[in-house]
Amino acid sequence: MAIELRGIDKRFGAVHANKHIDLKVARQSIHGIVGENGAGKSTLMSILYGFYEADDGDIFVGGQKVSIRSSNDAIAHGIGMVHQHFMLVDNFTVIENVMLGAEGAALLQAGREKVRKDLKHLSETYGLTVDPDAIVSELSVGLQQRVEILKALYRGADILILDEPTGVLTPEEADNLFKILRQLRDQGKTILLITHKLREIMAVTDEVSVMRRGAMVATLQTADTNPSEIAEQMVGRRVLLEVDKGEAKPGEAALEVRNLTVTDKFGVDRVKNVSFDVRRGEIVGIAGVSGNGQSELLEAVSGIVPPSAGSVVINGKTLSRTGDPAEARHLGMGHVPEDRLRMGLVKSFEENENAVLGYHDHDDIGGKFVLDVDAVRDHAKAHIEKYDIRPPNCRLKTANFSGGNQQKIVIAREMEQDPDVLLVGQPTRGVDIGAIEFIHKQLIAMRDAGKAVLLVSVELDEIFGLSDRILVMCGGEIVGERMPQDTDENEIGLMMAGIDGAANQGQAVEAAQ
Amino acid sequence: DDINPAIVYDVGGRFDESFNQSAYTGAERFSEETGIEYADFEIQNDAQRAQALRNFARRGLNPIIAIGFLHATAVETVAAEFPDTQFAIVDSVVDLPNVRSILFKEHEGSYLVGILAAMASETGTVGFVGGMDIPLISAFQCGYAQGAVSADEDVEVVWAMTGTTPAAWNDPVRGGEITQSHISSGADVVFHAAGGTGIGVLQAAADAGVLGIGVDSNQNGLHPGSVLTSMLKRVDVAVYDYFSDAMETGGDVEDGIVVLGLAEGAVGWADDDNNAALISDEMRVAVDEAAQAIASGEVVVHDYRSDSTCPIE
Amino acid sequence: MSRGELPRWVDFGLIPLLNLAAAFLVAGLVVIAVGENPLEAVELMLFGAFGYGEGLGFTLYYATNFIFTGLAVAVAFHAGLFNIGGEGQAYVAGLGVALVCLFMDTLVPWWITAPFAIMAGAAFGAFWAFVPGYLQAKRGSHIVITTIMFNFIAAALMTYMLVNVFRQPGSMAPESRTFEEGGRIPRIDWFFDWFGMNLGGAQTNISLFLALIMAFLVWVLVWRTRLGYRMRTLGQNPTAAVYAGMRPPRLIMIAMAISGGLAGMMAINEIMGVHGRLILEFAGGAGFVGIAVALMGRAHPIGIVLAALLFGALYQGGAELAFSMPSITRDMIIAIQGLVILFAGALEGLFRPAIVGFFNALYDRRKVREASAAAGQAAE
Amino acid sequence: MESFQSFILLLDSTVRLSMPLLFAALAGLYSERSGIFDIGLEGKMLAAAFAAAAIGAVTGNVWLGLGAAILVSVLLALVHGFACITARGNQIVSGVAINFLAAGLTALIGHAYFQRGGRTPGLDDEARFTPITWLGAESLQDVPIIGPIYFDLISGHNLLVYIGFLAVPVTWFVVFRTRFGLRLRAVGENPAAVDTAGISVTLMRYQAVIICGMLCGLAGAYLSTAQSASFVPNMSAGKGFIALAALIFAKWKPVPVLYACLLFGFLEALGIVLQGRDLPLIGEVPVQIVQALPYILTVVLLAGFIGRADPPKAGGVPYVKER
Ligand SMILES: Nc1ncnc2c1ncn2[C@@H]1O[C@H](COP(=O)(O)OP(=O)(O)OP(=O)(O)O)[C@@H](O)[C@H]1O
Ligand SMILES: Nc1ncnc2c1ncn2[C@@H]1O[C@H](COP(=O)(O)OP(=O)(O)OP(=O)(O)O)[C@@H](O)[C@H]1O
Ligand SMILES: [Mg+2]
Ligand SMILES: [Mg+2]
Repeated sequence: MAIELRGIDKRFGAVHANKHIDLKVARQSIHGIVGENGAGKSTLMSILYGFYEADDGDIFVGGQKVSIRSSNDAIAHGIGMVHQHFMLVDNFTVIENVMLGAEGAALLQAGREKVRKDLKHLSETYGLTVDPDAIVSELSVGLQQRVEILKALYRGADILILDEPTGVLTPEEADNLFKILRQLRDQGKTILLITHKLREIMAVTDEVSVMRRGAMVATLQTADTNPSEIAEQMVGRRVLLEVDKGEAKPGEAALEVRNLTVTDKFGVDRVKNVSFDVRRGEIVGIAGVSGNGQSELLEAVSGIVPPSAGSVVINGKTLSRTGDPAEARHLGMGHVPEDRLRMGLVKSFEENENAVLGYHDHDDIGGKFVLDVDAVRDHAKAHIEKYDIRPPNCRLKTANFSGGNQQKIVIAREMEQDPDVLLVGQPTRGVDIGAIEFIHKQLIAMRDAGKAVLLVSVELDEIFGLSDRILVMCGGEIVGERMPQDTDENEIGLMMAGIDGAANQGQAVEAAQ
Repeated sequence: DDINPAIVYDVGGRFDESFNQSAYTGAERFSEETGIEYADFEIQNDAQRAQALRNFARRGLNPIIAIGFLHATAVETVAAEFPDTQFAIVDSVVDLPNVRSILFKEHEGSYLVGILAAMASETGTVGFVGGMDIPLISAFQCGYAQGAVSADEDVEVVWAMTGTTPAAWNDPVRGGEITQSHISSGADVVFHAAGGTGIGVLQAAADAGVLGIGVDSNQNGLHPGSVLTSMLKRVDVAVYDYFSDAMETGGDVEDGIVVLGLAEGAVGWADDDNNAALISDEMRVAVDEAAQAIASGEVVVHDYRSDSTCPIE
Repeated sequence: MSRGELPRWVDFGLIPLLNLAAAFLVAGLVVIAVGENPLEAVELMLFGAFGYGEGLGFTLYYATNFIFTGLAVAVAFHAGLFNIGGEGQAYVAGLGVALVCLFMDTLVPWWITAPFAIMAGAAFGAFWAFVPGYLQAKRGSHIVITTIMFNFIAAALMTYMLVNVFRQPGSMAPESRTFEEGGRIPRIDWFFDWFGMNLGGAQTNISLFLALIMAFLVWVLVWRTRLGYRMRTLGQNPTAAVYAGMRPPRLIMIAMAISGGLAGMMAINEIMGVHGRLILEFAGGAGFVGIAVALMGRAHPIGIVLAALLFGALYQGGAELAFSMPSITRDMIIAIQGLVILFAGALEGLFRPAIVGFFNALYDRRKVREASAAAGQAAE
Repeated sequence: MESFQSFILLLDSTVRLSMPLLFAALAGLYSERSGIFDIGLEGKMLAAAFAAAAIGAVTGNVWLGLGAAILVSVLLALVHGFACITARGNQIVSGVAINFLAAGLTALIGHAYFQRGGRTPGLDDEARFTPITWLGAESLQDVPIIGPIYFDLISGHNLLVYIGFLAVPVTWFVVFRTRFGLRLRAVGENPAAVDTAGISVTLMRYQAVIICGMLCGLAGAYLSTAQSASFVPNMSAGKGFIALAALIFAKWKPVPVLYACLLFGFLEALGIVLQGRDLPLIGEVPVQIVQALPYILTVVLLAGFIGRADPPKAGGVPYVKER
């Protein structure tokens, strides 16, 4: 056994995040851990890494009982961790980040050279290549994650924990990561992999443990199980993974985007002269490797960032170029943002206060100045009821809801305003299967109710499952348009990667005219 | 029958080695000689000025003397509230039947130290550092300049005020810097009328090996040999006399404006063994003559406060 | 109440009291160090602050200032802004109040002057806070530092005005002329008479009620208006604020202006109520005390009023102390303030963990009891 | 020549006046780089000034005075540290508290002990840092140009001044070239990263505030035992805040801090020279404007030319793992 946990128990104030957890991880294996949002995966791993201290329970490394009171101890026992939320110093170079805490000497010079050498070595052995002198904040998330892995390896970890590493990766990047993980395992390292994506579990793990509501419910040999069994264990009931939906009956265009260009503060065009339509009663999916302008596109269309050129027309009315989400909403656009915690919610608010975020100036919840809290709470209660948000308490702090339920709060809010145009970004990122199923159903329902839905997702199966039309974005441009029935994941994948995308340039525009 | 007098100091506090301390000395002397206890208080903010006076008055303390012109408004209010209590204020005029307003002819004392400064100076340049920029301090400066010129008509007087708020009474560092700039422009005697700021003035003068002149109390002892003399403003006399009057008259002192000058021996220059070596006989003669002339009225020192101008630029 | 959460009475009652106790414990040690009897001191203080009409009057007079400055800090807090410029804002507001009074006092009765003076004071204070708000919103400069800078700039400005503009010919004190009746708001002797107390010389005036009204309005603003909702959103998550179509720059400026306006109203108490003229440094540190008041009061108006009362008592009781205990100078009061701010403000979380632990223990015990009870029933 | 001489003297006075700012600003640099904001520089400076003057007056020994200053200042820094790091209190508030505490206690104790209304007795030379005249300064004094520069500007300052100037390159090296510096900068930007790297955030921050305390100690000692010869209540008179301004003005970088402090020192010196002076053409400059200039300038520059001065990202927020 590389790792054995016995009776690990952890509470965060009100939340009982880990309930008497037992776990065995064999040496030289890739061990997956799955579970719904808030099941306690990150917490368990953070305890193993000494980031949190368990209230109770024992940790054994290589059969020896060890006490891990700080990350330092964990590192000393050869444990390394790539956190769900990266632990990097943004304004440091890659080298500085890697050497932090393992500088070697009191002066930095010597350490720098060593790191440079080792990084070169590591990149050769595992193909983990990054520019050692790049400033981390200027690297893509994929590369930042690489830096995290390098940090662990540089410290000579032979037990590597990765907490939802693929959440931020494109399929290609993910596959590449798995290659690396297999290599690492074959070279004798033990890997703990947390993820929500059963596809990945099946793809790389040797064993998989399932957590539910803070408890460890099962540990299975990946070889002799299947996704639905795991899913069942996770949510405690059977779920259907593929979306079933009827024919789309597109009407006239409700959202018209014309020659939209978005320039970031460094003067770089993140979205280049993009044009397309979304018609009533259809779901248009935008596929693309994250960081290819989808986020910027969404933000521009929803009025959060002013475009540098082009226009957005909602229900025939043109959005003023100054960028005002309030205006967009008033023209009938709803927006489920990509990053609910950063943008879509105020975690410290009561649930009901979040239920009106963005619609706080509507006439039905108060007068010109006053806000009618009772009206607000009634709205919230209605949402909770209809969308089965748990726990069903609109006075609870939003932070105390798990990821999936937080996402439901946002979705409920945006859908219940009955918008004509709905922008949806990564609706199921970090959301558990039960919630995914529910959210997909709702999106289809919107479509069938004659709404125009624009879906941005890095999950190809999601794109294929939901979209009636697929636009592929690469390098800030729409490199092509496909109907889901006459294409497949490979072609889209290639287009996303920009390979032979050129051929299809401008199709979208034509389609629009 | 005994009186129970009270004294309210200004922000500088009872031990400012200057103005308030001089008042403190007077009060101490009084209680030593008569054995009569007195109450006192150092105010901490403007709201307390009236509060303190009122507090004393209510406790039946009488007479009550307020040190410093900043008390004027408070005395005005409280004296009106307690017509049977005797009040006095130093350095300002409050026109009420039960208030004695005590003013000093600082310009006369300053005139004398001006003479000494001019005579002691070898560079022919003397300096003045004022505290807060108010007519009172301009009177010091103007009297000093007149005295200096009277002793040496082509003496140059360089001067500066520390500031325009009460903070200017309490900024030795600034005082030191000003003094250094005076010295660098040739002054080898520097007179301060700047309360706590003056500590820095005298220090800087001593450090630079030139002469300083103290004010209010006798400050010769702060840097023996480096303080030419001190312009004495005998607030102690004023306080002592006021309390004594009150005792003799059984708390029924005569009020109105009292102006104390050389003639009353309420201003003058400090002459002790700390500065004995610095004062030549010739200087002593000159300054004594001037003192008599002023006391007898044959020489009149212009008071800046009378018309806000000074005969000397 | 679930595990790990504290009942409100603990959160808003017990903990602040514990902090306070700690502060006074240390203060007591200091008192002993200077050779006085702390218990006696406390007694004198309490008596001085509450024991008789005038004392209570002064306590309320100081409290009035602290309510205004405390509310000012709190409003900015809720919008995620740290306004430590209350001092300067109040100081500059004095200018506005004084100007109105100087113009109107001879012409009209006070109750006509007052509304204008209040508006002028609020406006000047608002402006003095708006500028840092603007600089933060549009120019990205650091609000804490700008407000600090503005305190000093205000001091210079006011000195200049008092010395070169308002000072009376002949008068040596840099202060404006004293207002006539039309420029002074009435004391509240009648109010004290109700309780059979005598206000004595304390200048407690109707601005106290203004302060209480403002406290209520602030509550409404923060928790019952759209603007308040916006400010809180901005304060808790600026990105979400943008997403929600709010305009942070504008909200920042509005919040700061309101904050400054509240601080500014303190000038009504000092200028129209107490001094009847514009004087140097009348704000006297109240702007800074407001920070502690807002913190102790958990940025909630009720808490703020209570905290303000405490600090008012500290000021007044402290002054009394200085009268009757010679070796305890005015500086003792400043030191005690420091201690209170430290324990009640910065060390506010000192005892929390222990208390939370205690309540968790209680909670678990109850759970167990319930469980066994349930089991017992099951058995029958 | 005349004007040149007076200009040199202005610069000379600038050096003297910027020293306390420099020490305090560097102190703030360590603290704030570690993520602990410190508006209590003022108070620490004041307390240190008192300690130096009081102990100096009692023992007549400048070094004991300096030691006491550093000790007291570090103690206050530890109070701040405890409040902000261990108790996770509000850093601004803690700073305000420290300022009140120092202002009150110094005067209180000073009064109780020396009976001079909070003042300490004047110090004689053994208890002060006195000017050091450099080799051949006198002889060169009368050489035009270089003479005054060497004699007035370079030579003839007290030891602390030279230490102050030395502290700048040292700080630069420590912050950007050493392991400690790397961790210091990291802990101010992203403490979680430091924590997961196996370094104690708490320890790092305590080290930082202690260094901050030491430097404030020097600043205070300079005020009361080098720049003047006794302690006066509230003698720091807002210098701690100007230092803070200088620090932000310099974007938390050592060398720019030096320039900022010299600039503000220069303005103060200028203010003193211009006090009540009539300038050709302009006439009398209201001194308040000159006095307010450092603050106005900071505001203007912060707002306009140097745009956003980004503080360390984790600055001002206590490091909390468990919500
Ligand atoms: N630092 C913390 N303080 C308080 N509560 C926490 C903390 N971290 C996690 N929690 C709570 O503990 C529970 C488990 O959280 P955890 O992050 O371990 O779940 P998870 O399985 O990682 O969920 P996800 O898949 O969304 O990452 C959740 O209810 C969460 O709100
Ligand atoms: N483009 C628009 N079309 C229609 N109504 C609008 C538009 N923009 C704002 N409104 C409405 O006009 C009123 C004032 O809007 P405004 O945006 O000025 O408020 P605000 O103070 O900016 O609120 P917020 O801070 O949330 O933006 C609100 O009821 C708002 O919903
Ligand atoms: Mg997680
Ligand atoms: Mg708006």
